Amino acid sequence: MNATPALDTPSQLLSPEALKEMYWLMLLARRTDERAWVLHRQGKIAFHISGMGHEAVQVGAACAIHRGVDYVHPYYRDLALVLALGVTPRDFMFSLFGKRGELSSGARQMPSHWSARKYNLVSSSSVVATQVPQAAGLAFAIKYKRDHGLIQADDFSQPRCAITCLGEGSTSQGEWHEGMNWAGVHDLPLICIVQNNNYAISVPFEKQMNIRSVADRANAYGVHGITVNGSDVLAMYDAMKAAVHRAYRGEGATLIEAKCHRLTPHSSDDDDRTYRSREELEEAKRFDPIMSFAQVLLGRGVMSTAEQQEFEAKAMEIVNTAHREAESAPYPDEHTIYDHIYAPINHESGR
Amino acid sequence: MNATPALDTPSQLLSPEALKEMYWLMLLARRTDERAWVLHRQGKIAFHISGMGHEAVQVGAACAIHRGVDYVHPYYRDLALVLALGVTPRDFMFSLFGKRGELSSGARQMPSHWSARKYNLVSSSSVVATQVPQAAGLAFAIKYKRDHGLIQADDFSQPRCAITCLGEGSTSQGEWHEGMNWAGVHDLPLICIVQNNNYAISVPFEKQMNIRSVADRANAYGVHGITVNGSDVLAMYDAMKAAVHRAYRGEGATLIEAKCHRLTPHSSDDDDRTYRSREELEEAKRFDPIMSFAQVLLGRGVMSTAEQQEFEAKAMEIVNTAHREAESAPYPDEHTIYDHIYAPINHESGR
Amino acid sequence: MPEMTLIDALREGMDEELARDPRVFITGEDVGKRGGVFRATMGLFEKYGEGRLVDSPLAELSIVAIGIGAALAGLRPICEIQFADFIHPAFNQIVNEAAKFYYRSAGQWNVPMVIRAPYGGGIGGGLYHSQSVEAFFCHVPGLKVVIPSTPADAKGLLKSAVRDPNPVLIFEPKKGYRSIKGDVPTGEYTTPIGPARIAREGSDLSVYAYGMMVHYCEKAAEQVAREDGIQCEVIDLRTLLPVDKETILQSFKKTGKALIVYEDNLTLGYGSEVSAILSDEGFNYMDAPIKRLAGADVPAVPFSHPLQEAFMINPEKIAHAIRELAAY
Amino acid sequence: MPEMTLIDALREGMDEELARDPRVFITGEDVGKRGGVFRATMGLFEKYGEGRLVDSPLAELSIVAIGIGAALAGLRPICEIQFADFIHPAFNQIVNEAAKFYYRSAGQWNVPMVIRAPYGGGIGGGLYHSQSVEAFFCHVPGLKVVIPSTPADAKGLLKSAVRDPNPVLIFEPKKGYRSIKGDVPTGEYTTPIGPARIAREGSDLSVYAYGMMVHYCEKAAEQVAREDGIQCEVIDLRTLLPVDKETILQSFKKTGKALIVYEDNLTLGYGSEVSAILSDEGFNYMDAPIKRLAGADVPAVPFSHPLQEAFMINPEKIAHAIRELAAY
Ligand SMILES: Cc1ncc(C[n+]2csc(CCOP(=O)(O)OP(=O)(O)O)c2C)c(N)n1
Ligand SMILES: Cc1ncc(C[n+]2csc(CCOP(=O)(O)OP(=O)(O)O)c2C)c(N)n1
Ligand SMILES: [Mg+2]
Ligand SMILES: [Mg+2]
Repeated sequence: MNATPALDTPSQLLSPEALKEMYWLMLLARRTDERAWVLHRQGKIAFHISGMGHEAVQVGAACAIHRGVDYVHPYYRDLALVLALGVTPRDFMFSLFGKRGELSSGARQMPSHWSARKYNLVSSSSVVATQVPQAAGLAFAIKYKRDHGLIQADDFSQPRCAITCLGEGSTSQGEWHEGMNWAGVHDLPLICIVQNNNYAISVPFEKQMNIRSVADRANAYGVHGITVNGSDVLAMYDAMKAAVHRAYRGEGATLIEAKCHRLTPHSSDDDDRTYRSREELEEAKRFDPIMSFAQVLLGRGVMSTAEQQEFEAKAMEIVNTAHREAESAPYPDEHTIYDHIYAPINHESGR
Repeated sequence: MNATPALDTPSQLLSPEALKEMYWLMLLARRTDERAWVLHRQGKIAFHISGMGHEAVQVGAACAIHRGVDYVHPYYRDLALVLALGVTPRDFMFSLFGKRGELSSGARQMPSHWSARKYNLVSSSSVVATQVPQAAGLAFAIKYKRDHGLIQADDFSQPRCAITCLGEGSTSQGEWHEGMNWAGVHDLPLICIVQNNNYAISVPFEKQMNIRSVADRANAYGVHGITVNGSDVLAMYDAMKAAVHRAYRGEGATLIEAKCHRLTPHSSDDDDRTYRSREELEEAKRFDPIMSFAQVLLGRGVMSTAEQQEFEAKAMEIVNTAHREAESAPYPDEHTIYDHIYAPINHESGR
Repeated sequence: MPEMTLIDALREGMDEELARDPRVFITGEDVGKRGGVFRATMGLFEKYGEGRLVDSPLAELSIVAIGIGAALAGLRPICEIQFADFIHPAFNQIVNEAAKFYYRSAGQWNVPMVIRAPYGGGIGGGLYHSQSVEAFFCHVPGLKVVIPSTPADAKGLLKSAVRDPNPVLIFEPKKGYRSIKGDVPTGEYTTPIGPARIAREGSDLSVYAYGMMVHYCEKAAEQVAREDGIQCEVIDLRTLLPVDKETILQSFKKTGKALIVYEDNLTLGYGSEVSAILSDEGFNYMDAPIKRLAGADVPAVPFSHPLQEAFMINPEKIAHAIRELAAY
Repeated sequence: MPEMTLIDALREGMDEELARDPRVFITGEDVGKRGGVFRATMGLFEKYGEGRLVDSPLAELSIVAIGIGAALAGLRPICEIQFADFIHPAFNQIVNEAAKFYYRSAGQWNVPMVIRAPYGGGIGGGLYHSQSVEAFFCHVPGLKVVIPSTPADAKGLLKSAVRDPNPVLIFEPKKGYRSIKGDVPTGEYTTPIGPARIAREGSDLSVYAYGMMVHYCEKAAEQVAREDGIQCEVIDLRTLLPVDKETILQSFKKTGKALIVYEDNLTLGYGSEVSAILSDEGFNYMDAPIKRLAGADVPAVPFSHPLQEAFMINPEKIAHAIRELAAY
């Protein structure tokens, strides 16, 4: 390791424990995700949308923020991200099966639509890109509260930035444009992470936009833009740390384009053989972020093979238990469909 | 004059007649516009929205296209542009007064919402920026028809590009983003002219976007972007000619930012004293495009003072006649509100 | 009680809420220095500064989305849409997002925001400065929709809306901004979101209306009372969503005849729902066809004066419809 | 006549129109190589190429706006919105633009375009893959709105829509894409946009429905005929806008009792308009309250199976409502 770590590579300061936690989160997400595919093949669940291949982006991002406190407005591929915030595989399994007490929505939303107030994890819809201008609104609120003395700038118990994720295809939406523009005009503490996996379902990048990189769009808004290798969790962490510091210090918003690979069809409803070759997919698998990060940790001696196997065993056990509990849990009571249409007057709200 | 005009300054090839026509169109627009303000002060009309200060942008643009054939999808400040296409001051006066037989909409729309099928001038709404993706659709159709043999590429009787205009503020709309993105992805023969007058009603440029120039946004779409002095009709003409050639040759879309000055309040409903100083306005008037173009033409000996006075007299006469005819024309018959809700089946459409 | 115009009452309501709660802010196009194109926020910029009167970029969906985000974070945004006609770009954020947050998070995340928009015709605004858009939003559970017709209610409902933990849309009859005047209580008060208001008592037939049409209906009711001895009960619906079925039915039980007046175009306008409620739950009391008097079923309000007049409902048309119904 | 599924019939309709008229093209997300996420355009890319099956960027308003522009220029776009739930970002372009072009240009510019969107619940799609959105658009003169319930109509209405000089929205009951089967005439035919269809004759009461609900109503009608001897007339509304008042009233005059069934949520859903028409123009024939059976008034359809079932209308619920109304 470098004896004098550069300021722009904060990952060099990560402790072995922190590095192993990152690996653990990526692994846990992967094993949970894989189980969902098995359950789908078994006909036990109707739908799954996967984050396989995106784990490094998400864990690198999550570990760079004040987890559970900074606002996170995610999208449907963000399993690894939300696990890093405190959501559990059990929570996820409950959503797959649509069971009573499901964390995000009481099983009202499809799986992978996370929400947990207790972690400042904001509910999102399936309508792509809607979260971007809303996340700008969360960031606006942070700035507003500071400017008006509602919170102190150095109050670490309060959110100090808002992060949001979406796919490269979703940046074609007007919603994205308008959200980024606010972030620029008001120098908001917003970090927008575009997980560029080169496809929007079947539509490849070059039919989505006529530029080489989504990060090029940052200049249209006066925000900082950067492209990062999203298969490298430490590169992602470094990019995020810089963005987070910028946000915390009131220096404005960052657009991070994280190039990564979608290692599965778009969702369990999709068959990607019609639009991408098996060779291309095999090539993508060579960039599997978990395998490569394992190599790094093993190579650096941060993690031993025994530890790696322990992680595997532990992940399996957690996933097995989660699956079992979710499968045997009761469904919600049908009368609850009338709950939570309107918040009661005098409801206290806002965090 | 330069003996060997550069290809990027086609304005040097303009004949004296062409130059004088440009002056004439700008002048006619100005005098028509001024009359509208008078009529408003007299309480004879209820509303006027002005193009004063934007004439050079519009005439420079119009004179660079195949007028009446190429598609034009304008916005409310484009009086000079539409006069160049064939709309008359009389047509405009009919819309100010809301009189029977009004060209654009049968007096259904507010004034300055031009439409004339015969000139391929497309009807626009008041909802800003909606015209941009529609204009991309017009450009898409041009390309489609060529690609599918529905028209020949060198058929000059057919539209070969689509131009659309909007203000800088309106580029904040998602509609703009999505339209420009299509233009980029499909290399459409679209020319988008942003008339940047530094204000959206009262909101100044720096509250609208955090960048120095709207043209910077071109890079987000992979289209050609350029900033031009919109108070200089010949500079505008040159920029447009380049864009038009690019469009005609199938080389893709251009974003032209034309910096100009709004010499009036936003509309007759506005009072701009609350948000811009009189000094600023006086300063802006120094860039009056008509006065400065007159100086150029007089200086070059292209136009004589006598000719200039003739133009003035002719404009006055046209405006007077138009005003008189419109004021005395009958209103539409109220039963016509039920006309044109649906086009009849077998209606032939599309040009 | 001082007399005030509708718009002055709205402004006073905003002023008081801004003063009361530092979490309240206003955003929208030209709401700052300009004080709003209708002057609804006039003077507030000077009083509260640009941090709380935030000129937005020209982009409605983001005005609403920023409001949603800020509301989620505990602020109390008041979002101004310059004309109701321009709310359509924000439709997705209102209908798919604001309306569904509380439900989709099973009560974790609520959206305490207000969206104000001037609506309605008769001001020479043509197709895009005259629209009535309430019907679109009254179809969406999770939203609340109010339309005040008096200055007192305008202020009281606005203050309730700011304090409501849900997204509340206030559509303001802009034709009445300055022409509608009325007494406004001094001191702190709110008007509850929910109950309709009986604007005029009567026993012969029930007239349901909201916004500007309430005034026209009252005028028509006076006329037919004077000229024909017909006693109309005029109900000012005020809160359109949730629907105040109780008040709607109560009046109908008394009169057995219903005329629903709205200036939006007829088909699937708000009156369709009122009608459907009456012919189901009020069937036993029905003495006549349930009548709707509404704007013409054309794409929008035309500009030219006679065309606009042909579109618009006015007291004469209402009086005519009342007489016909009373004679049934 | 070959039997076909609903989606195969739609595809055949598009195929024939693409073959017939080179101005016809299809755009939307994944409509190309992927053949659409529901496979509605499967095989057409191979047949007609990427110039006519145009994968759009992921941006609905532009899908519609490009369609508008292309239509103005004389092409015949078919725009696919992947799920009706995602039509909201395009609301402005549909309602403010497509619907108003012909009117606002006094007949100069018309917009011959088709917008297709799969709608409805019962497929485990949760809040954002289950929506019924027809009510929003049926309020807008200038648009045409059709909802086919049979393969024959699906193909015939689609072909009419492509040839119509106006913007036509086709909402397709996706739950029935593969489960609804029926005979489709061979050879060229169209089904006119406008008239409703009497799906089942009967004299005791009129049941009005569209889309998937037509099948559930037919099933319920068979059941109550068998078990209770109640003879329902089932009207498949098919074209929702313009409203076919004539057929709606004709049936009611015969039966005097009306049940309107729709899976969209109740308040201001399409059935409100049908009800309002009946209680006005059909007053003299009313033998009972006009009843609506509709989705729950909640923000959207929940995902979890029992919650979804609680929301959805099914033949049992319809049969129950029929019995109650018949007994009135
Ligand atoms: C507004 C909207 N339109 C369409 C869809 C259907 N849809 C879901 S995901 C998706 C592709 C998203 O692609 P991208 O943004 O690149 O994200 P990725 O799935 O590749 O991570 C589409 C078209 C949607 N959810 N929302
Ligand atoms: C969608 C929409 N929102 C708001 C308005 C009201 N409005 C009309 S013009 C205008 C300002 C436009 O500014 P800009 O785009 O810079 O054009 P300019 O008027 O300066 O030429 C506004 C806010 C509108 N017409 N449409
Ligand atoms: Mg992608
Ligand atoms: Mg401007």
